[in-house]
This record gives sequence, C-alpha cells and structure tokens, in this order.
Amino acid sequence: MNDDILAEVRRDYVLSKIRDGERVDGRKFDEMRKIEIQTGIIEKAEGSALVKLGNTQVLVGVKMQPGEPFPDAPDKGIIITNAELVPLASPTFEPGPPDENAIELARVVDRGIRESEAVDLEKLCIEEGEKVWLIFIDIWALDDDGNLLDASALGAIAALLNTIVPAERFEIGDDFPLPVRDLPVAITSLIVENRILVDPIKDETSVAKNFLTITTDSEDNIVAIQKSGSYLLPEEKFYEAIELSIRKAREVRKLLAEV
Amino acid sequence: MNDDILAEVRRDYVLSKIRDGERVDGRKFDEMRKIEIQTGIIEKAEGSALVKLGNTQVLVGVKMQPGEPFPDAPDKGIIITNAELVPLASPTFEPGPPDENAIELARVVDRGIRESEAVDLEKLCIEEGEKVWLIFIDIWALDDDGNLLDASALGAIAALLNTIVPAERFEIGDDFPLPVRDLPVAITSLIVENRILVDPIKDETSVAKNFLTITTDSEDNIVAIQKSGSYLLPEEKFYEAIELSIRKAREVRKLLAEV
Amino acid sequence: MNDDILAEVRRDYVLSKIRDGERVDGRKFDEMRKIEIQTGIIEKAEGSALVKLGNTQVLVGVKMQPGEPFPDAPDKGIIITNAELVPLASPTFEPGPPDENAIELARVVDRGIRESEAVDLEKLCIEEGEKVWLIFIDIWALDDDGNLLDASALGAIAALLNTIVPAERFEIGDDFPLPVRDLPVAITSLIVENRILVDPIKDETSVAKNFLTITTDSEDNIVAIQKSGSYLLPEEKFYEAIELSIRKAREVRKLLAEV
Amino acid sequence: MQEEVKLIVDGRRLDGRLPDELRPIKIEAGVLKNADGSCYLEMGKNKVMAAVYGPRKVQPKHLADPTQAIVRYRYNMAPFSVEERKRPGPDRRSVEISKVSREALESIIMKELFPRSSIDIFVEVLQADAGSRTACLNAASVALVDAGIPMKGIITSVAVAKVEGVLVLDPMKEEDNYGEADIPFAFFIRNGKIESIALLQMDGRVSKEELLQAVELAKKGAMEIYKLQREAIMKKYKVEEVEE
Amino acid sequence: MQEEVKLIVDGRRLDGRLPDELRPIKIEAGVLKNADGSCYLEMGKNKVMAAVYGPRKVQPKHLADPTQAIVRYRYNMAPFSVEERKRPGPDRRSVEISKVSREALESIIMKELFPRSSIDIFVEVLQADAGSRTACLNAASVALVDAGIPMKGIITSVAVAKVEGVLVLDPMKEEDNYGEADIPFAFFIRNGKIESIALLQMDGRVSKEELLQAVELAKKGAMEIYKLQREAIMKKYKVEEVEE
Amino acid sequence: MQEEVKLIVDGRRLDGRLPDELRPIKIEAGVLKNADGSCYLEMGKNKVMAAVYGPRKVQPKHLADPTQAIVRYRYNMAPFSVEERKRPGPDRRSVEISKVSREALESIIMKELFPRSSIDIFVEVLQADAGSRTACLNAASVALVDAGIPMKGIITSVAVAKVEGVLVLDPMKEEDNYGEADIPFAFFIRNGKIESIALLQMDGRVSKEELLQAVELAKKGAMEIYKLQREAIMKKYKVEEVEE
Repeated sequence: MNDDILAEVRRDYVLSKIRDGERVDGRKFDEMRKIEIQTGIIEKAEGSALVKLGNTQVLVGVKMQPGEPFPDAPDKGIIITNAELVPLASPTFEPGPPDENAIELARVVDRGIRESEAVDLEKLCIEEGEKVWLIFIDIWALDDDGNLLDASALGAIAALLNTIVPAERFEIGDDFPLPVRDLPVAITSLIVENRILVDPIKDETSVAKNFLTITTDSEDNIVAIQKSGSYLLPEEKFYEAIELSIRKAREVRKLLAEV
Repeated sequence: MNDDILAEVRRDYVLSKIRDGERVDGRKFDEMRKIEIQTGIIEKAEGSALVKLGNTQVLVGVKMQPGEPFPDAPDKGIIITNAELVPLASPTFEPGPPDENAIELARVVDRGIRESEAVDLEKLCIEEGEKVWLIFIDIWALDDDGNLLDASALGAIAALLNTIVPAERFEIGDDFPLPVRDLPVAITSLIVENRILVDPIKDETSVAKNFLTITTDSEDNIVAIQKSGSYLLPEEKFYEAIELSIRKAREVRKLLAEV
Repeated sequence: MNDDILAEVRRDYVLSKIRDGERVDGRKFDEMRKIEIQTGIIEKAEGSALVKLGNTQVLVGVKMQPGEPFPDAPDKGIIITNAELVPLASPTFEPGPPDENAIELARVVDRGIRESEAVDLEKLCIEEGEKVWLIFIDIWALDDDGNLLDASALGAIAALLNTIVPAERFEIGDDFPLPVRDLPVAITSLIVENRILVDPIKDETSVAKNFLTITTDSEDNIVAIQKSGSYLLPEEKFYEAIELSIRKAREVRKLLAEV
Repeated sequence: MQEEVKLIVDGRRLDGRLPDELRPIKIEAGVLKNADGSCYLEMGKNKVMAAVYGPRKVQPKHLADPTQAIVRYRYNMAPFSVEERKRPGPDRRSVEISKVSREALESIIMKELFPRSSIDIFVEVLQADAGSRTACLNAASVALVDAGIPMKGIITSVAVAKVEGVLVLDPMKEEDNYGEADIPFAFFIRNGKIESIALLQMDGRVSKEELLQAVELAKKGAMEIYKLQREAIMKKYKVEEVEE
Repeated sequence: MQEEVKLIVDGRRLDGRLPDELRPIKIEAGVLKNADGSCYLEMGKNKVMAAVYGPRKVQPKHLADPTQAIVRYRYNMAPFSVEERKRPGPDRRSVEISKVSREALESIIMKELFPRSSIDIFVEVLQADAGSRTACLNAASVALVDAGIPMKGIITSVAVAKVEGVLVLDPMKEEDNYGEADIPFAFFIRNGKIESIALLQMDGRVSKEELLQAVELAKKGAMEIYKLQREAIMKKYKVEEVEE
Repeated sequence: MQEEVKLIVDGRRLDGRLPDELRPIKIEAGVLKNADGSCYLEMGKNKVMAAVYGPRKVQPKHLADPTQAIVRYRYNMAPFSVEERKRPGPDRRSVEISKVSREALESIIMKELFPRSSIDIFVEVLQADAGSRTACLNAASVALVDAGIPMKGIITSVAVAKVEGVLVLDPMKEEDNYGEADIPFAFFIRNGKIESIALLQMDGRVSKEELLQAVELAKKGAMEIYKLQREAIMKKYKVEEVEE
C-alpha cells in the first residue's frame, strides 16, 4: 500500500514538472539521454553491441548460419529478430516466452532494419533457392530505465555494422563484413499533457504509456511507425513528432558513424 | 449469486417441461431444429460450409496439400480433423489449445467420416509411399446454442462435398472434385428423465450433459457412437436412440443431397 | 492443519531416532533396503527392468531405433535418458512435463551410464556419420518411498543388460545383445545430524532433503557425484560418503551380476 | 493387404480363442504404498497400473466444488509400452480416453459425500495391447474399491469387435487393426447384476442387429471380468486380515 | 520479380478502383446469439466475425482491476482463411495486432464505469485479405456498440498504401505485397467528426510529405466506412424495434 | 580424435597456465539500476551478469511461505553466448544448473528473516566458456551482498578438471571437452575461511585419491576468487561513499 502511495506521489511530481515545461532529470523535452555504444564485446557472436541510453542498457548479439530461403525470395538472406525482456532487467519482467511487449519491440526494430533495406540481403545468397544466410538478431535487455526500444534498435544496427559473416566456419568461402548500406534510427517519444517528450525515462512512462516511435533512414525517409499504448493521438502532435524524430535521428546517426 | 439462482430457476423450468412431455422451444422430442447449409463461402479454402442448426453456427473449412503417407497406408490420402471452440462462440469457451471437449468433438466427427469411408482416400494417392493428399478439416465454432457436434459433422461432410482438390496450384495435374462416396450423419440426443431429446439446445443441456451421438451412413449402418457425459445409459434407451438416429439421419441426409 | 501437526510429530520422531543412532525402519545407518530386480517384463520394450528398493518401485524401459549421430561423434550410438515422476507414484507428484527433480534424476542416472562407458557406443554405429542406434532409457516411477534415484539407476543398467538391439525389425542385420561392459551403481545417502544414512526412505527425507549421490564403476572409480538439496556438506562427511558408496556399490553390483 | 491376414480359422481366433472368450486376465489389488488404493492388471498383453488418491484437498484450490468431490482421471502411456517409442505426455487420443473413462467412473462415485475434495485416478499403461482403455478402467475400478471410495457399485469394461463378419469378445491387436469395428463398453454392475451402460464408443461399420448382439456378448464378458475383480479385492482383504 | 507486376494502369488499380476508392464493404450487426454484441463484416475478400462479451466478471480473478474494466482483444485467424493452411493458435503477428487493436479500442471505452469487470473482444478472421486488422477493428467497433458498451465515440479503421509512387486507399493483397509502404490507421470519430488517431503503424518507405497526404486519404476513407458502420447499427435497432 | 589434441605441454596448459592457475577474472558490483543488487563478472571468456531482486512480495502469491523467504535462481544463456545459436528458453541443462546453484545459495541465505517474501536471483550468460555455472554463482554471490541480503558468509565457486591424468584448476573449453573429468565446486566461506561444500557435482572418471586432491586444488582457487569478490564489493562501497 505504501508503495502505491509513493508511486502516486512520484507520478504527481513528474506530471507537475511536465506541466511546468520541465523533466525530472533536467533534460529539455527534445533532448536525448547520453548514448554509449560498445561493439564487438561478445567474441562468440558474429556481431554485438552494448548500448547505454542513460541508465537503460541493452545487449544485442548477431549470429549467422546458412539456411533455406523463403520460396518467394529465393535469392535473399533472411533476418530473424527476437527480443527477450529477461527478468534481470526490471522488477516487472517475468521469466517465460516473449510477451506482447517483447514481441512488439522485436517487430518494430525488425521493421526499421527491413524497410530501410539496411542489410543488402541479395549479397547473402549462397545458392539461389537452396541456401542463404540467416541473420539472427537477439536483443537482450539488461536494465530498463525507459525507452528500451530506441536502445534496442540502435543496438541492432550497431551490432550489424560490427558483424562478420562467418563463411569460413561453414566452409563457404572467406569471411566478409556484413553488407550494411543504411542506418535506420528509431526515435520514441512520450505524448503526454499535449507535450512531446523524446527518449522518455521510466519515471516519465509511469505517468502514461503513450508512445510514438518513428524510424527514419539516412535520407530522412520514414521507414517505420508504431503508435503504442492506449491513447488518442492528435494529428498535429503526429506531425510534430515526425519533425522531431527526423531531427533526433540525424544526431544519433552521427554516433553510429563513429562506431 | 443472482446469476446462479436465475440459472437454477431456468433449469427447473426446462426440467418440468420435459417431465410434461414438452420442450422449451416447442419442438417435439424427436424433432430437429431448422437446418441451413451454405457451402463455398470461403473462397480461399478448398471447400467450406457454414451450418446453422437453429441458433448454433459452425463454419468448416477444408484445406489440402501434398504430404507424406503413413507407412502402413502408403497409397492413401490422409484426413486430419481439428476443432476449435473459439471464445467468440460461447461465454464459457476460453482461448488456448483445444481442451478435452474440442478434442472429443473433432475425433467423433473424424470417426464418422473415416469409418463410413466417405472420402475415397485411394484416389488421393499422388505417388505411392511418397506423396499423398492431406485433407485438413478445420471446424470453427461461431455460436454454440447446443449440439455443436451434429452441426460440425454436417459442416464437415458438406465442406468435403464442396471441395476441389487444388492439384494445379501444386503442379500435379488438373483440379478435380474430392471423391466423396458416402454421407455420414451424426445425430446427438440428450438422455434425461428417461426421455430422449434429439438435437438438444443449450438450455436443455444445462439440465444434464448426458449425450449420445450415433453416426450412420447412407445404408443405415452405424459407423460411430459416442456416449459423452457422466451418466448411466439404460440399455433400452440405447436401442431407442439407435432407431431414432437412423430415422433422423435419413432426413438430414436429404438436405445434404441438395447442397 | 492436523496433517501438518502429524507430519511434525513424525519428523521429530525420526530425528530423535537418528540422534539415538537408530533408523525408523530398524536398519543400520549403512544398510540398504531389500532389493529386487525383475527384467524383461515389458516384452514390447527392447529391454526392461522393475526394481524394488524396499517399497520404492521403478520401472525402466529401453527402446531403440536408428537415427542420426551427433556431428562430433559420427561413429557412436546415442543415449537419451528421460524420467517421469508420474502422479501415480506419490501424492506430491503432479501431471505435466518433467520438473527440476525429474530432470535432475534423469541427468544423474545418465551421467553414471555415460561416464562409466557402460555401453560400448562404438558398436552401435550403423553407418558412420549417417546412422547410429539411439537408445531411449525411460524411467517410470511407480511408488516413491524414498531414494528413487538409486532405484532408477539400478533399473537403467539392469534394463540395458536385458536389451536386445532390434536390428531385424529395422532390416539392418541380426538382432544382438546390447554391448554392456561396465556396471555403474549409484548410492545415495542422506546427510543429517552429522550422520550418513544410506538409501534413505521417505520418512527420513522429511527431516531434511540433504542428498549426496556417488556413482562408481566396477573398478571403484567415481564416475558421477551429485550433491542435491540446500545444505552445507562438511568435507569429512564427503570423504566418509565416498568410502561408504564404494562399499555399498560393490554389494549392489553383485545382485546385478545375477540378473 | 489386410485381406491376406486370416483372423478366424475354423471358428478359432489367431490366439486360439473362441469368439466369446476373453484373454487371460490377472488382477492384483493394493500393490502400491503411497496410493490410497491401487491395482495392477494384465489383460492379454496389456499391463496397467492404477492408483487412486483421495478424497483429498483439491490442488489447485480454485478447482474445488463446494457441493461435491471433483473426479480426475489420467490415462497415460509409458514411452516403452508400444512398438515404436511414444513421446511422453498426453496426445489427443489419451485426452479423449481420459474423458470418457472419467465420466464412466464419475457416474457411480458418490461425489456428494466429499465436497471441496478431489478423487484422483491415475492409470499408467506399462504395456499396451488392443483394449488398453478397458484394461485401465477395470484396474481403476478395483483401485477405487481398494481406496475405500464409496460407489453405487462397480464398473467393468470390455470391448467387442467385428472381425471378418464375426463378433468377437475382447479383441487383441490384430483384430483391432484389421477388424471391421471396435466397440468398447463399460457396464455399471450392482449386486452382481449389470444395470446399465457407463461407457460406450464405437468406430467401424455394423448393422443395428449386430450392435444388439455386441451388447449381449460384452455383457457376458463383463460378468466374467467382474468375478475376477471381486476375487482380487477379496484376496487383498483376506491378506490384510491375516497380516493383522 | 515485383517489377513485372503493374499495379496501376491508366490511373486504375488491378481491381478497377481509383486510388481513393474503398473495396466493397458489407456490415451486419447482431449476428450471434451468445455474444453480448457481434458483427459480421466483409471488406474486399476479408470476412471477419467479431463478438463482444461483457462487462462481465474477470476470469481468472487475479487479473481484475478494482478501479476499472480490463479490455481484452483477440485477433485470430482460422486455418483455412489463407492460401496455405495456417497452424491454429497465436503467432507473433497476431499478438502484435491484438495489442495495438486493443489499445485503439481501450482509448475510447469508458472503462471506469465497470470496475472489476472485463470487456472481451474476440475477432475471428474467416478469410484474410490485405487489411484484415482494419476489417477486424471495424467489426469490433460495431460489436461493441451492439453490446451497449459505453464509448466516447467510435473507432473506424482503414489503411493507405504507397504503390508505384501513388498513395492508394484500402490496399488489396497485391498492393500490400508489392507496394512500397503500408500504413494502417484507426480514427476516433465523435459526432460524425474525426477527432484523433487511435491506431497508427507503418512499414515501408515514405517521405514526410507523403505521410501527411496519407493521413488525409485515410480520413476520407474512414468517413465512408463510418457511415456504413452507422447504417449497420441503425438497421439492427430498426429490426429489433419491428420485432418488439 | 581427442588423442591428437595435446592439452598439457611441458607442464603448461594450452593458454599457458600452470595446472593450479585460474583464468583472468574481472568482477564489478552494482552495475544495474533496477536490480537491488547486481554484478558483472568475467572468468576466462565467460561473461555473465547477475541481478538480485528482493526481499520482495512473492508473485504469484500462492508460492509464498509464511515461515521464510523463497529463493529463486535462474541460469539463462543468451542465444549468442555460444558458437551455434542457442534457442531461447530453459533447456534441461539450465534447469539442473539453476536447481543446484539455488540450493548452494539457499544454504547460506538467512531466509527466516523474510517470511512471505521472495529473493530472486537472475543470471544471464552473455558469453559462455567452460565453467559458466561457477562464474554465475560467483557473480550471484556478489550481487546478493550488493543487495544487502543477510547471509552467513559468501559462496565461491570453481571447477577442477582431470586432463591427461593431471588435475587442473578452472578448466577452459578444450580441457572440459577432452578431459577425463569435470568437478564443479562451490564453498561456503565465512570470516575468510572455507567452512564446507555448498555445491558439488562431478562427471568423468577419477579415483578416490584424485578426488581428495581435487578438493584441495579447488579450495586454493576458491580462496583467490574470494579475494576478488571481496575487492569488488569493497570498491563498490568506496565509490558509494565518495559519491555521497
């Protein structure tokens, strides 16, 4: 019970801050947290990246192996994206197969990579109709202080950039870097009190889980959108969020270029 | 609590009616509800039928694809029957894999089709020991006002009658109608207060779930029986039910002939 | 509630006995219960054994079939050990897939057989890299009066001794006895009140679930150990238990030789 | 293929039985320590073990019925009970058998005496032959008596098959595989008399008249099995008396 | 391969529609007896059935919220609804669609009126075409009205696609498969006016400007569908009045 | 095949270690924000992250014990932690490791101080090498201290292997794969002294005498690891003091 009251007090505080045009951690509404990207830390993976977005931490590993292509794309590699919100990362995560939140997260990250055509899948055909490279992107949440999605999307593309196709291990020629040709970036905002808060922290999402994620490619095209949460989105907020997401993604993309 | 009392009052009413030789919906004990059969309504299925038995509605779809034969029947097609009591169809159905009621329903329908040899499975051999046609019969309950089983069995045979084997899609010759050579009909009765009520509605089964299903073929042979429910069946009631089921199945079979 | 009190009284009694240097069933601390081994009772299995260890009963069946070898052991047969603590065997066992206790039991039995190299797996290669014999050891608990593990391990090796490789059924030559070349024996003790009780019965394990299982081969080598249960094991007790296990295993191995 | 097998020669079946003969049956009650009641039973090559726990507290609690006991029945096959290893765990066939078997027993158990309780019946098929569901029901029935569960009478089960036009009692594997029909029955027996039908299933193809004959044949078989069930129970009680 | 298909010829789509035209739509409310509200809906080749149960007691109990109703939504595809038989049971796609659809409806349902209750929405896709999630939402919305669930307005859903550089309303299968983008929308409509966006997803590649145009096109389509939803509800009530 | 690998040359192991040398170890406490206690640990190529939540209310409630806290331990491998991608979710090996690891920690946690509570320990193997269960236990132990869970002492874990007849401390992958025995230990250490054995498993083939030597070798290794665990905890506290 005391916990509930405390949580309510906290919520009220966050909300009153927002109404006053402020955020609890002192950031501006359109300001991201500090971003750190470390790649290659899991030697056994073909590629990997640890992303810290403030206190939020996500580890993404990429594994590859030969497999059968889809019948309708016989000459293309295949991306399989999976996310696990393991109970280590938050007091509210539970052991077990991915729930709707984990599935949604994985699918939104997947769409950004897929629709931006970030990976040149045609270069991952080994034998047309028979054998192509499968790319397993596994997203492992380590610490959830809000906005796991942007951290995961960032981790995924960073890990792909870091991936070496293990051709030698499977005796199909020389290893080569995974052909990555675009840098999709997901930017999630919280829509609350008629405001748009970019990169929300957990305290802020306790007020309302009104998310809008917009993923853009290197040419500012929009490649994926996900409105997530039970709320009504005013049209003009949507347009504002697009502008904001394009602008923020450009900043984040610069960090990726340095990886 | 009020719900419980209401249900009890209702049960008492149904029971007293039965004792008086009457049914709550005015039917005679040996009278089926109105039957409507529409076939071919799901164009993407190889065959389909929507059956209405009074307010009870079941949709049955048939899909076919080539597959491996069973080792002990290398020259015969294979029937796989599945039923889902989806939560849309009744306040008591729950999401999840088929429970014992759904499994029993599917298996009893399956036995009627199988044992009457309604489908000429030998004509569904593509290459002996290698490839035969698989027939998936999927029973989808839409509205359960009692006696889903007879509606499902009727839907299954009607959908099979309506099925075109999709040989062209799989590049194994010309499409042809599924060879159906018998019309098994399941007739379910409720055995209660020493009476036999054919085609029971939900209100009646609230009194007792004492079912007896007898499936007969076009020559009045019995091809499947299922006593379902925790009750003791007097021998003479069993014999009465057989006579009744044969008689009623003949009536229903006439409707099937018109499909 | 009364059940709880009764259980407590019983526990106190068992404990006071142990403190007095006695066991509730009159055995010495280092004395096994009476062992009965019947083999070949399941004709449909390739090998089988029913083991009674006092009131504890376990049935082990062995089935064999050809299958693919592991890539890193292309010329060796494969052992798959599974245990089911079916609810028939104890009021505390529940239906469902094996829980951690059943998995641990199967894995400890498996290790004893595997590490003692009891089965000559190289003689179970049918075609190198393509086809080898799979040995399924299924442990079926029938009555758990304590120490299911030792009974299971004993049943497993007895059933293997009794196994005929069904080569004829699969048309790959003549049947032949499974090549068994060692007799691993697991001995489990209960470590309680600074005492070591070999082959504990259920009443005794109600005091504490402090198990130590030591499996030895025919040459008194230790091939598997499992400390099971939440307790701290003094070093000297460990050494005592090793001596005891070697001594007891020799006795049990004699019974096996007579099977 | 099935034409080549000849299942009845000179009025005798493959194993030498006459059409109205049962397979050898062996019943032993009270063979397990943990269970409140138990029974080991062989019927032809079927080898089954039944255990009864209860009346006991329902687990999980929310399943409890405040007006009567709930009855559960689990028919389960050991992987090694059949020619080709069976994957452990319930399949659709086991689920259906468990359901109709439970319903048969439930119809004679005096459930109203034990509100909020469960009576759990577990039957393991250690070796399977044709008619394993009937063997299991017969064993479960004895185990229930052994557990002292109040019942209106006893359940006795046996199947009839139609084989090459002939009705045969208690079919074995080949008759089940190549026969024209299989009809498992269970009867409610009270005071040594068959009262009514507790389980009835059928698949195959028979005429109305054949069905009536099948009932008569099954009843004959059931009465013989009933005697063996009685004997097994009596023997258990005698042994207990002697032991006391 | 996809280059060879020509999806727009002379300004017309494969099925003859103009870019801003909807597929034929058929809506019928109150088609099921058991459900508290129901709706059968066709949208192109989509055939979907929606049922609403509730407000009712939450099962299992521990999910109940003492301050408001919980809303559940299950999007489920029948195995025969698609070209290649789909294994029954939820896949990842269904789970995501169920989530965003539930959230869309939840945002206008007056949940606070029914503490400790559940409002359960089940939608079965009997035949699937492109846009099955939008068809299901439209059906669910009508079923909710039919069930008398208090809402702030209504939800109406439609998708826009980008195909060969052209934005098209309510894409069909081929446009979905070979198009450059797919953008499903759902709008909150109150007093006959679109108020805000209740569902929005997108995958593909569009410019900011195209996105704004897509919203306008979707709004146009939604208003047409909204009229059909209204008609279906009115018709149901008229029928009921006549019957009384 | 395994004969060709030569694991010990001139008394040195493949990675240059002496038989009684540990792999490089790195321990950092308090690395996660959400968890009540946490630890990142590297041991050779093992990279593991441990988190402790609790004491907290048990979920689901019916698992609560009115007399003491329940302890849960989940050993889980990331799919990318091993050469060939591992399917997510627990396999039989993980279940067994979780059980024996939980039991080791449970034996020193003062559970009776927290009735009706749970202490949940989650360990993710981010990269796996031989001895991942020992690395996880060491990390979990530090995370428990970091979480302030009252314990009688600390748990320190290390394995010993027999390789080409030689006992070696803290085996790496090749020694685990081609060695003659693997013996993971965990010890209960109090006041800087090893008191007893908290975890002990073994598979392979060793004599009684070798086993005694293995214990001594493991104890030596454990004491070294224990010092590093202590340092990691001290460092965390120092940092916290400075920060205050």
